[in-house]
Amino acid sequence: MKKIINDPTTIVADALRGMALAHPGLLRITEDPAVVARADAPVRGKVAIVSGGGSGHEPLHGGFVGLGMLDAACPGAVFTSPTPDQVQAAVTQVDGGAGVLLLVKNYTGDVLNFETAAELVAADGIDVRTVVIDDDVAVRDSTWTAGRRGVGGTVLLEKIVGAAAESGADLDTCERLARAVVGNVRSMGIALTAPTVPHVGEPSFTLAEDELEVGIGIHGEPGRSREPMADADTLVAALLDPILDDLPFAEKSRVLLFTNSMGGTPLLELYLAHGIAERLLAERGITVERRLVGPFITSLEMQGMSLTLLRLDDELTALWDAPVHTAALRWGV
Amino acid sequence: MKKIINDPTTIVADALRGMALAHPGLLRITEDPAVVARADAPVRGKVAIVSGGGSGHEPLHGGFVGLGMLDAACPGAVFTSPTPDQVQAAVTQVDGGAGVLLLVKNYTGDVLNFETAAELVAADGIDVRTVVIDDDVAVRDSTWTAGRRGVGGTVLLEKIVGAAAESGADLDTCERLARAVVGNVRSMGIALTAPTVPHVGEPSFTLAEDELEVGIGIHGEPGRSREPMADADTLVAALLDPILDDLPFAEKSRVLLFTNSMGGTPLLELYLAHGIAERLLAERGITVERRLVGPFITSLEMQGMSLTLLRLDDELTALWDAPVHTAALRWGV
Amino acid sequence: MGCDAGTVAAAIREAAAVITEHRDELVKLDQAIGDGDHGENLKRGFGFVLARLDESTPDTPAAVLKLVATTLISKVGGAAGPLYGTAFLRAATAVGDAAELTPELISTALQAAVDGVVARGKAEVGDKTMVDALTPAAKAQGATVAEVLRAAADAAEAGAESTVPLVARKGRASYLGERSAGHLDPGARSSALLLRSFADSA
Amino acid sequence: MGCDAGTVAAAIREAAAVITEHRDELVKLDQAIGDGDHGENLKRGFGFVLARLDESTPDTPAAVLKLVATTLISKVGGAAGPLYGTAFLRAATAVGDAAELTPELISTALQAAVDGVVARGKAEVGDKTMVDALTPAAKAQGATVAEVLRAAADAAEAGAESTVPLVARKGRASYLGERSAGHLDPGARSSALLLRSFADSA
Ligand SMILES: Nc1ncnc2c1ncn2[C@@H]1O[C@H](COP(=O)(O)OP(=O)(O)O)[C@@H](O)[C@H]1O
Ligand SMILES: Nc1ncnc2c1ncn2[C@@H]1O[C@H](COP(=O)(O)OP(=O)(O)O)[C@@H](O)[C@H]1O
Ligand SMILES: [Mg+2]
Ligand SMILES: [Mg+2]
Ligand SMILES: [Mg+2]
Ligand SMILES: [Mg+2]
Repeated sequence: MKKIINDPTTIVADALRGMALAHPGLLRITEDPAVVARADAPVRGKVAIVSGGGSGHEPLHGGFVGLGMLDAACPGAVFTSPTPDQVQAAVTQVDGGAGVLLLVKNYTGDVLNFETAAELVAADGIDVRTVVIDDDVAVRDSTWTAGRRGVGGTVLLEKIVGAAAESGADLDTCERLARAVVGNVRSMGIALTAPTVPHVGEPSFTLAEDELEVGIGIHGEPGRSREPMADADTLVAALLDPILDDLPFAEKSRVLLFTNSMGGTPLLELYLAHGIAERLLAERGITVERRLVGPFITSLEMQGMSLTLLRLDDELTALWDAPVHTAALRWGV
Repeated sequence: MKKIINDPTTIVADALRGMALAHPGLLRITEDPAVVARADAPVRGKVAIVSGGGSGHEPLHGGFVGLGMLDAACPGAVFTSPTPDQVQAAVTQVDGGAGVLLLVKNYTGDVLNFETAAELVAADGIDVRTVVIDDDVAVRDSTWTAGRRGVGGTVLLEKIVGAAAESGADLDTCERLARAVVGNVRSMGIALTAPTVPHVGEPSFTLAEDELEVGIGIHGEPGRSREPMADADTLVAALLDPILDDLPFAEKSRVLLFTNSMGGTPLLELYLAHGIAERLLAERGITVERRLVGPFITSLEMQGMSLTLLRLDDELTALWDAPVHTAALRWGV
Repeated sequence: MGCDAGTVAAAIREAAAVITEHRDELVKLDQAIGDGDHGENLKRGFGFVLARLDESTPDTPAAVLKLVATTLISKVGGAAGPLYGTAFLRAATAVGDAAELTPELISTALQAAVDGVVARGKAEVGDKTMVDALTPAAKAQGATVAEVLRAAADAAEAGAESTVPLVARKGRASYLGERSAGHLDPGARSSALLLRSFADSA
Repeated sequence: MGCDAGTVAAAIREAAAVITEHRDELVKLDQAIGDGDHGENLKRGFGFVLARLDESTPDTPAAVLKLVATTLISKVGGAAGPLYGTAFLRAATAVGDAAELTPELISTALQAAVDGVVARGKAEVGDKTMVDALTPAAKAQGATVAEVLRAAADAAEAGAESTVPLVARKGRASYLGERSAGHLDPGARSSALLLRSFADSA
């Protein structure tokens, strides 16, 4: 393992220190428990949006803290969901009196820890709601399993709900919008290489030069199946088809297309893949109205990509376009 | 080689197609010759800022085209400088009648091709100037060699000169500012892994698990020396010391610190390294007034990082802060 | 010597040592069908437990178990943190304010613990989770504390082994579908390790 | 048969084939001390040259050389594009409007070509560049076109070989400092290949 780190057990704290120094006016970061909060939190009278999850997916979630997006993020250890006391501390720091919405990716650990935290802060008299996102179509869903994972859709969820909260929407509205996003967003990813978790020291799996993992998550979990490597046209179609079939996205659907790098895939390849995805969508008569291209929800240095499709309506589009000022996403301000 | 591509010989054109689709209101992209231009170019009466270089360093340069930065970028083949007819086409597309400034990274190929282009457009009666950036302290400079390379400082140069041009500065002023940036910016980089050039198909060099290349460029050229892998504190100091000694940066210097990922190094490590760099600068009494952290000038999927330090004065700081709207850098608008 | 707070605390210290010793094994198991953090997370959590026990030893078995519970809940994260935390919390509640644990109380505590895990995680036997180790363990009976714990450890080890051929239906391994079969579940393994270490301490 | 436009065009076609054949070798040489694109860039450039020659064969040797020059300049990029482009451009100017190339004109053209490379790139003999192959080649004399070109190819090959021990002072290899020694310069190698193919065509 070759990484620019001092000690695998302090990597998250060390990185948070650098992040705080990098964004002085924007973020206020505490280390124990680890919380990344808006510098101007709590914003009085505003619904507070809080998320979090294991580290190693940067810029998710800390890079999305700021005006028009998250009020706070709770970074867990690498690939490990945060603990309830982190979430409790975050909520306490950013609660502006109008209630708190927790956005949780659907992983057993995340759900259980946020659930515990929600009970604790509710006991303190804070109106707290939880919306769980599970947009990964690679995982076959059933009431008997842990269900789908939360992946790329999380970025869009945080942006849209954050914009609503910033514009003064109440907790009910924020929760409704969050559920609308979750109901209309689908994702799927592939991995060309494995990430190396710092405290493990070895790649999470091994792939031959001509293999890839299809239906990968963002934690170095192996995917659903191992397939022979193929050209970009084939790979993008393999990502897009199950997404389109799932919701389903129909002709004349208006969508946001999010083409995401898992970290190690360079922008050159990502733009190339994005172009193919746009072409395939155009062929199906689906209108791409908004797009996001870049490494926004990653898995350390893993090479690979994911596609996320969100069905838009005027309300969601306007919230997507609303100003945002975070470390990783910024416009209109 | 595992990449999300269709054909190594069309990768740049394919990626440009995706880039155009991803940023419809912002960019206007032609394929033959390949030019990425501002959608609203030419801006009448404004000095046009044009840069370019080999592809594989994304978001540099195409990601920096837009309001307050570049008017056009010329993407060459991967790691290959663009051709004079690309530059000529770019200049013709964006010339707003107030002259054109070419920003060129100091590589023999880039310098020769831009030089040829400058001759051609000057013959068309356009007032064209060229400023060459050579900020890489890893290369020992001398009049007998090709001199230093242009690396991370290029991003800062494009931002600052672009802001000046946007604010209405004339060609002389833009050229003077460009030379001021070049005179006050220094960089150095390391590589933990090698990039794989698509048309080569194999990594540009091989490093053992416990080795790194110090003084690396952005083209997969081997660095000045191969050293044993070390912890982040050691690596960051090894990058910073030669930069500080070179200019030199003195106590009470006000600086912009740019912590850059070479592509494959994740943000978690990058923030960690940034924190160390800020601490080391604070220890020397140097004031970090502005910072930029992220993968902004990369070498495909290469793991590694670079540090860039720019000595600031009030004029440069104000230009850095000025609004910018490009695919990769955006604020104030 | 009875099973008082000091004895329980000593057993917990021993369990922490066992977890540390098996950290890499648990990481490897979790890497195969999960995300590779189970060993590291538990090691970190039990490290904090040790630190808190060093500060002060609580004066009832229930208080020791509660200290373990709150520490695991607040420091571990992941699925195992709240699940093991809940298990210890329910066990603490089950033993009440008894000064010493009897064989019966141990049995009751084990059943309460597994009920807590099931309540939180909604897993059933056969889902390839720690529940496969804990459920048979909770049925353990015996005339002495040591006997109950030995029976529980034996049952947990067998239960853990039984996860190997299973296709996971809960937790991160479930994403693998059929590919999860043929692997030992890391949480079932850590449950068996914990119970064996308790048995060895008794 | 004299060395008219058709002959020169045929020689250029042959050179394009040789470059394509040696593409991987040139890539490997450039990878060792540069950025690995030299073979690919030249191959791409000569590919465009072939396409243009297919459209129409210019009617003087100078016009053929000028077509090669402008194509390389506008299509190759990198250091080699403008350098080889300049070389062919100067050679074209040097041979004027001659309908056939004489041995003397070939010598003059070679010298003009290397002067052009030096004027653009500012490299001297010993800097470990194509100049080390081209400079001795330009001194070639002979009674026939074939003789001149054979002498030039021999000299270029020797000149290219001489780059192996050198420490680069120009081009991308110069960034390597001492580490550039022990490698054949890719541009010197491609120069030798081009001249050998011209000699073989004559
Ligand atoms: N719903 C559940 N019920 C019971 N145990 C579970 C459940 N989900 C996961 N587990 C257990 O947790 C273990 C994984 O723990 P750990 O690796 O710490 O968490 P994570 O999956 O969040 O990384 C699994 O091996 C399994 O035994
Ligand atoms: N200043 C120079 N003068 C003459 N030849 C040079 C000069 N710089 C580089 N070269 C030649 O160019 C070759 C590299 O060409 P190429 O790989 O196409 O360009 P780049 O270095 O831009 O990738 C070198 O091997 C060398 O022979
Ligand atoms: Mg985990
Ligand atoms: Mg090159
Ligand atoms: Mg795990
Ligand atoms: Mg080269």
